[in-house]
Amino acid sequence: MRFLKGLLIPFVVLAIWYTGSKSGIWNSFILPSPVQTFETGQYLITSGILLKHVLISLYRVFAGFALAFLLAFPLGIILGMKRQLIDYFELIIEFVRHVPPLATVPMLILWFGIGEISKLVVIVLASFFPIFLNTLDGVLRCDEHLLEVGESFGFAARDRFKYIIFPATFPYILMGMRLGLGYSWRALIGAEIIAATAGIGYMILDAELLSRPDIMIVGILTIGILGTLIDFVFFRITNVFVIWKEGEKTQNGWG
Amino acid sequence: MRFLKGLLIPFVVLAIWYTGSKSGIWNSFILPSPVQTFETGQYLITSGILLKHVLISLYRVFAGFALAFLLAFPLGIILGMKRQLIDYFELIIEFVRHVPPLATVPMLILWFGIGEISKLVVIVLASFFPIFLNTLDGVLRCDEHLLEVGESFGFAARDRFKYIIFPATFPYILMGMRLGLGYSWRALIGAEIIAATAGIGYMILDAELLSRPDIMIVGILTIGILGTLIDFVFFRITNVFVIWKEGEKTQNGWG
Amino acid sequence: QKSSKTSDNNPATDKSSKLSAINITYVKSPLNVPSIVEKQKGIVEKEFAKEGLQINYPEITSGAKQTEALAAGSVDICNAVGGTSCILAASNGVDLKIISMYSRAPKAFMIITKSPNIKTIADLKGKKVAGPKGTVLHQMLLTALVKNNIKPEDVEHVAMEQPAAVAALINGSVDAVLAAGGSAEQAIKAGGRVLINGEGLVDGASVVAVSGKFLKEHPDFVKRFKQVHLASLQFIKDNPEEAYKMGAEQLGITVDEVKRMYSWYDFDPTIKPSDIQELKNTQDFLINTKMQTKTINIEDLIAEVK
Amino acid sequence: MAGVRITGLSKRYVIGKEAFFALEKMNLFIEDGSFTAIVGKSGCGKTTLLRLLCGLEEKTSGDIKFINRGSESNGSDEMRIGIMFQEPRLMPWLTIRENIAFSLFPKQKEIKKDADRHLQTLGLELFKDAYPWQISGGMAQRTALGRALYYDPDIILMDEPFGALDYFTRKKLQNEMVSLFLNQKKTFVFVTHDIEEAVYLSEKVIVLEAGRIVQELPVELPYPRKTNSPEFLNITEGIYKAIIA
Amino acid sequence: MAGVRITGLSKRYVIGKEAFFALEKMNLFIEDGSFTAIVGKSGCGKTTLLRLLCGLEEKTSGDIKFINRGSESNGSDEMRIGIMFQEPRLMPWLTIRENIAFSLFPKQKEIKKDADRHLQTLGLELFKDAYPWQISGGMAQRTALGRALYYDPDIILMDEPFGALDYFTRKKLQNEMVSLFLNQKKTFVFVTHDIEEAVYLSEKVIVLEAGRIVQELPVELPYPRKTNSPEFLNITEGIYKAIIA
Ligand SMILES: Nc1ncnc2c1ncn2[C@@H]1O[C@H](COP(=O)(O)OP(=O)(O)OP(=O)(O)O)[C@@H](O)[C@H]1O
Ligand SMILES: Nc1ncnc2c1ncn2[C@@H]1O[C@H](COP(=O)(O)OP(=O)(O)OP(=O)(O)O)[C@@H](O)[C@H]1O
Ligand SMILES: [Mg+2]
Ligand SMILES: [Mg+2]
Repeated sequence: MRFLKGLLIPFVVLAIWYTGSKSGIWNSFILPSPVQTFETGQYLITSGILLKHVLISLYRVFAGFALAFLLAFPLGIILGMKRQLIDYFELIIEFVRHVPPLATVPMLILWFGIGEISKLVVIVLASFFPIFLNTLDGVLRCDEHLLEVGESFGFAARDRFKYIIFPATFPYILMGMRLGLGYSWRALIGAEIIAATAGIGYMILDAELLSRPDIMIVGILTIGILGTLIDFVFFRITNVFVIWKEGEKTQNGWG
Repeated sequence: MRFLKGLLIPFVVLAIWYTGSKSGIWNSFILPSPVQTFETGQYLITSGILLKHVLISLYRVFAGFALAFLLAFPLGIILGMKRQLIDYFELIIEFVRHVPPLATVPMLILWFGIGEISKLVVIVLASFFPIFLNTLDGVLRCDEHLLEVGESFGFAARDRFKYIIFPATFPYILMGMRLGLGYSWRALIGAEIIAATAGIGYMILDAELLSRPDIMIVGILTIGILGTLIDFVFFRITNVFVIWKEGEKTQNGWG
Repeated sequence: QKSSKTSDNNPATDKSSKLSAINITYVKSPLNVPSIVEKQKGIVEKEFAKEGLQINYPEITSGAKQTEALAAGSVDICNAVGGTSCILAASNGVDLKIISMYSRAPKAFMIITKSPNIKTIADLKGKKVAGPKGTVLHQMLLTALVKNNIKPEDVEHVAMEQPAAVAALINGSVDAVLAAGGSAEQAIKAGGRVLINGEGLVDGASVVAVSGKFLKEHPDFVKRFKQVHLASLQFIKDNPEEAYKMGAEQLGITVDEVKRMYSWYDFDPTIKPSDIQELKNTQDFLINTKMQTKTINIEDLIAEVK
Repeated sequence: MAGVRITGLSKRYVIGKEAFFALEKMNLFIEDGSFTAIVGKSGCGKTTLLRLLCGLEEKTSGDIKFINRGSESNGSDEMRIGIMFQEPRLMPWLTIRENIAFSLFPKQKEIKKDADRHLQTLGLELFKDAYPWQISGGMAQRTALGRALYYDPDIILMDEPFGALDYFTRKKLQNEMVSLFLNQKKTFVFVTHDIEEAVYLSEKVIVLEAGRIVQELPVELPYPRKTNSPEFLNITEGIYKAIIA
Repeated sequence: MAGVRITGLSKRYVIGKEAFFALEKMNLFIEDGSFTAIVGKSGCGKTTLLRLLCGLEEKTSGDIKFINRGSESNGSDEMRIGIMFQEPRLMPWLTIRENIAFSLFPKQKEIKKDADRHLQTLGLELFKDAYPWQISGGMAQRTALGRALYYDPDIILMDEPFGALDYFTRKKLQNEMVSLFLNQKKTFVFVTHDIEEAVYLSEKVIVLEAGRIVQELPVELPYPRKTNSPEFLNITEGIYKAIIA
């Protein structure tokens, strides 16, 4: 039922798309009809082409995201727990946070070559900051009252982290991770601009080059649907952790 | 003092850059020496070229960000307060959240032309989600105990928002806004790919095309420094609002 | 005055009087001096000032994006777009007409290597070559390989944009790059060596294209635009130093460099039979490499407004 | 001024897999302008009852009817019900004075003098500009009390309002409460642990046990009451016995 | 087991632009294995003193020395100080049972039987798997008490541990406290509002007023004490007078 409600808007969009294409309101070259897109999609799926691209991109998204998480999460925790360190990192992190990763592609190639590393770096650059900033924010905003409980029991830093900060900050970390994973998907195009020969981002770029908007749209739909699905799975898993939060609050997808 | 600490890492980076360039460790065609970059920067500044680009990009960043905020903030609040609506929007928002804005450029051109609107849409697409999701998250996580106080006093929805949800959610909104503004800067390249004739993103793209890495680096530095500065100003202003939060918590930049 | 007359008589060109703004793509690199001169001197503006026509120069460099914008109606004239992009777009249903040639410059397109072991095309066997896919450069590579009896599969073509490709060459990630104009200069300055250029392989043609609809509705405008373009070429001929200087400024290189490279370019707008043949070759290349699926009639693509 | 008629009220909660009734088939009539005290062991359902009364909790079954100027209604549209929670629940971003005036923020442009009067009565005038994290537990509780009073409700529900207060402050505020009751004739529902306090303040003491009313004891002594009078001690004794039984 | 020697202890707070002393030049000796009660009006500095004792607050001046097996030290390295806060401060993500065992999470792989014993004593066994938002105010306070006890500290600081409890539960837990004290001879520092409770439990009652000790009253009655004995009432009376003065 919840799912059906969610399909309402996509359905309306599809209907508009269909009628618009049928009546030729918009240019069929740039926005091909749903029928044509569907046929192309069918072809790409049955021929296994889409799967090949998807698998490679999935790998990149997850590897890049995992890397970003491995960097951002500890850094967020450490800076949150040792606040005097923040001063040292603040400027440089703020700087990098604002720089468009696309602008750094030539430098990435110079330093990391044209292999997987450069591509992963682009994804890391995209997903690092939501994870890092939300984690740090969560730690900084962790309820002082609960932290004092740990302090009064003489908890060492790592125990304060493990038993108080982590569970208390978990919802923030989660939000950061969800945002970060979303940005990993979004960074696919930027990443696969770098000498890729496969991947959904490459497929879209290549389709643009070859003036195949139908393939582009299949690519966009694939990323959107796949990303949403994975986020849902991710959320279902994490939902389990958050049962303690006042019941109703975890009912909805963005909880 | 705090500021000096922050300069430590940038200074080390600069030193590495300088010695590396001097000893020719890396290729000066892709990473020109700091001296050359500095000279180029000087030229771009004194000739007024940089300023022209900066002003246009500033306008785009702020207009795009403002637009994103005007969409994301109310939507986050409304969905947070009327949770039954979430079901309708969840799927479509999740979908869009994962789609790389770069992939949609042809469609943006189809619908919005090659003028400012398309460029702003790219920026909106980039900064909408952190604002929206953090706001929504804040509202959903708003302390039930405090909300009950408003309920017990018969507050109407708008008063509950104005007097409880907004102040309580403010730190979240802030985090979303800061992330969102950061992504606005990052989206400049993507935005100014669309038939721009000025702007820092254009300057970088153009420099890449003309093989002028020194200009590219000046552009990157400009975005990074400007973005950081504006974030600081933004933060200083907002800091004023958050005095109530247990003292030390607002001391540091990412608080 | 002539144009206003036709528009009075011909209902098809009725809208030409209503034209208020024209969008002409502005592509300055690799060395499009005519475009630079046209824009800098405001030659087109002057011609259409009487009608109060506003001329915009959106900078869309990528061929694919130019044809997209043309299809979307955001751009009226693609001034300097690669033949490949036009053929691909047209074969996928974009209503597009080539109204004249923009340039031919076989010498401007090069394969550059840093490796001392690569001395001839034959040495590319088993190597990595980076460069933009589906372009003249790509066509040049494949033509050269075929000419040297190397199977295209034996060379790994890494698809990337030119600046990125040059970075990859410098970094040693690839053995050779396909480059033109500034990127080629960059590669050479960074220690690269020209293995071959496009001479005898490809013409490296870029063309001027408009949408079929636009052509039908404003044939007059198109005609006059072509004349203006000829005037710009004449201007360059008459004032070469001034033109080179403008080019150098806009491209961020020295006047000498402009001068040297300018000699590689043939900006004659006339569509010659050889140009048509070249476009056909290009289509063959696209079909052979499976980038294009539907063959089109090249002659239909050409609409010379005399 | 308003009364409440509670009939067959039940509230069921689920913890883990087990369900139980926090309130079970409760019948109670709270008279217009009366002072009712509710006592009972920790966990017997006192807070649950108050929450149901002011509509913060959905009832499982039964009926709550409000009687306002003679007519009964389900909602509380025409009258104000104010609750003072068991925890202070202050807004951390507001000063003490602002917290006290909070309930009428939507209706008043400026904080009325009332706020200062309450600050005075509650002994908080020196701390009126402090933020919640700067005051002591008892002060926070007094602030919460001030907030409930400032709202000036027809029915005022209080959940252990003096639990965190020392003997003297408590005594003083008890007397304030009595004079407020005598002067304004509001309807008071007052949860407390202190049986002496219940008898000192209320006209009727309700003894709850495991979600049921086990005793309703009217206290027919004139105000101000003397805690060491034999009648007083008698009633107190009776309640102790009722709870133990 | 450990004692504390406090000399010239002051704590200064700033609210807005005004500074004041929450504690001022306090001298106090808390004997090893003694039971000290602290009473005083709301806001007099009781909580501040406890927070200073367990190192959660920086002192402005003065000295706190811990005496452990005869030797004095500044830190509390070798001994455990446990505090029960004025608010429950339970971890919302843990069940009641887990909250009780929380203090030793870093040291124990499994929750010991002790936790169940405390659940039993505190009357929480039925709610051991509930989460904090599912229990009543008094239950939360008992959980916090259980947590402090499970930690098994040498010095146990309690900030109004029974404030939210009804008379009977309170009585029961007071007696538990006495038997704990008699059996284990820990050092107890116990803040309360209830003067009777202070006299019932402690060996010494400290009366605080505005950050200063105004009275130190030894209670030399044998345990268990009778609250209606003349000596008991006598001492209680004395304290009331000390506070009023
Ligand atoms: N963080 C702080 N900043 C400023 N003032 C504070 C702070 N903490 C406590 N105070 C002040 O110190 C004084 C003593 O507070 P404390 O909490 O010790 O009182 P208390 O004796 O425990 O009172 P109660 O019985 O109400 O809990 C109060 O006036 C309080 O406002
Ligand atoms: N949200 C909830 N979910 C499940 N059980 C609840 C919930 N709220 C209260 N309860 C249970 O309902 C019962 C009554 O709780 P209530 O808060 O009314 O007690 P109380 O009489 O106010 O106790 P106290 O004097 O300790 O505050 C308790 O057993 C409690 O565990
Ligand atoms: Mg209660
Ligand atoms: Mg206190």
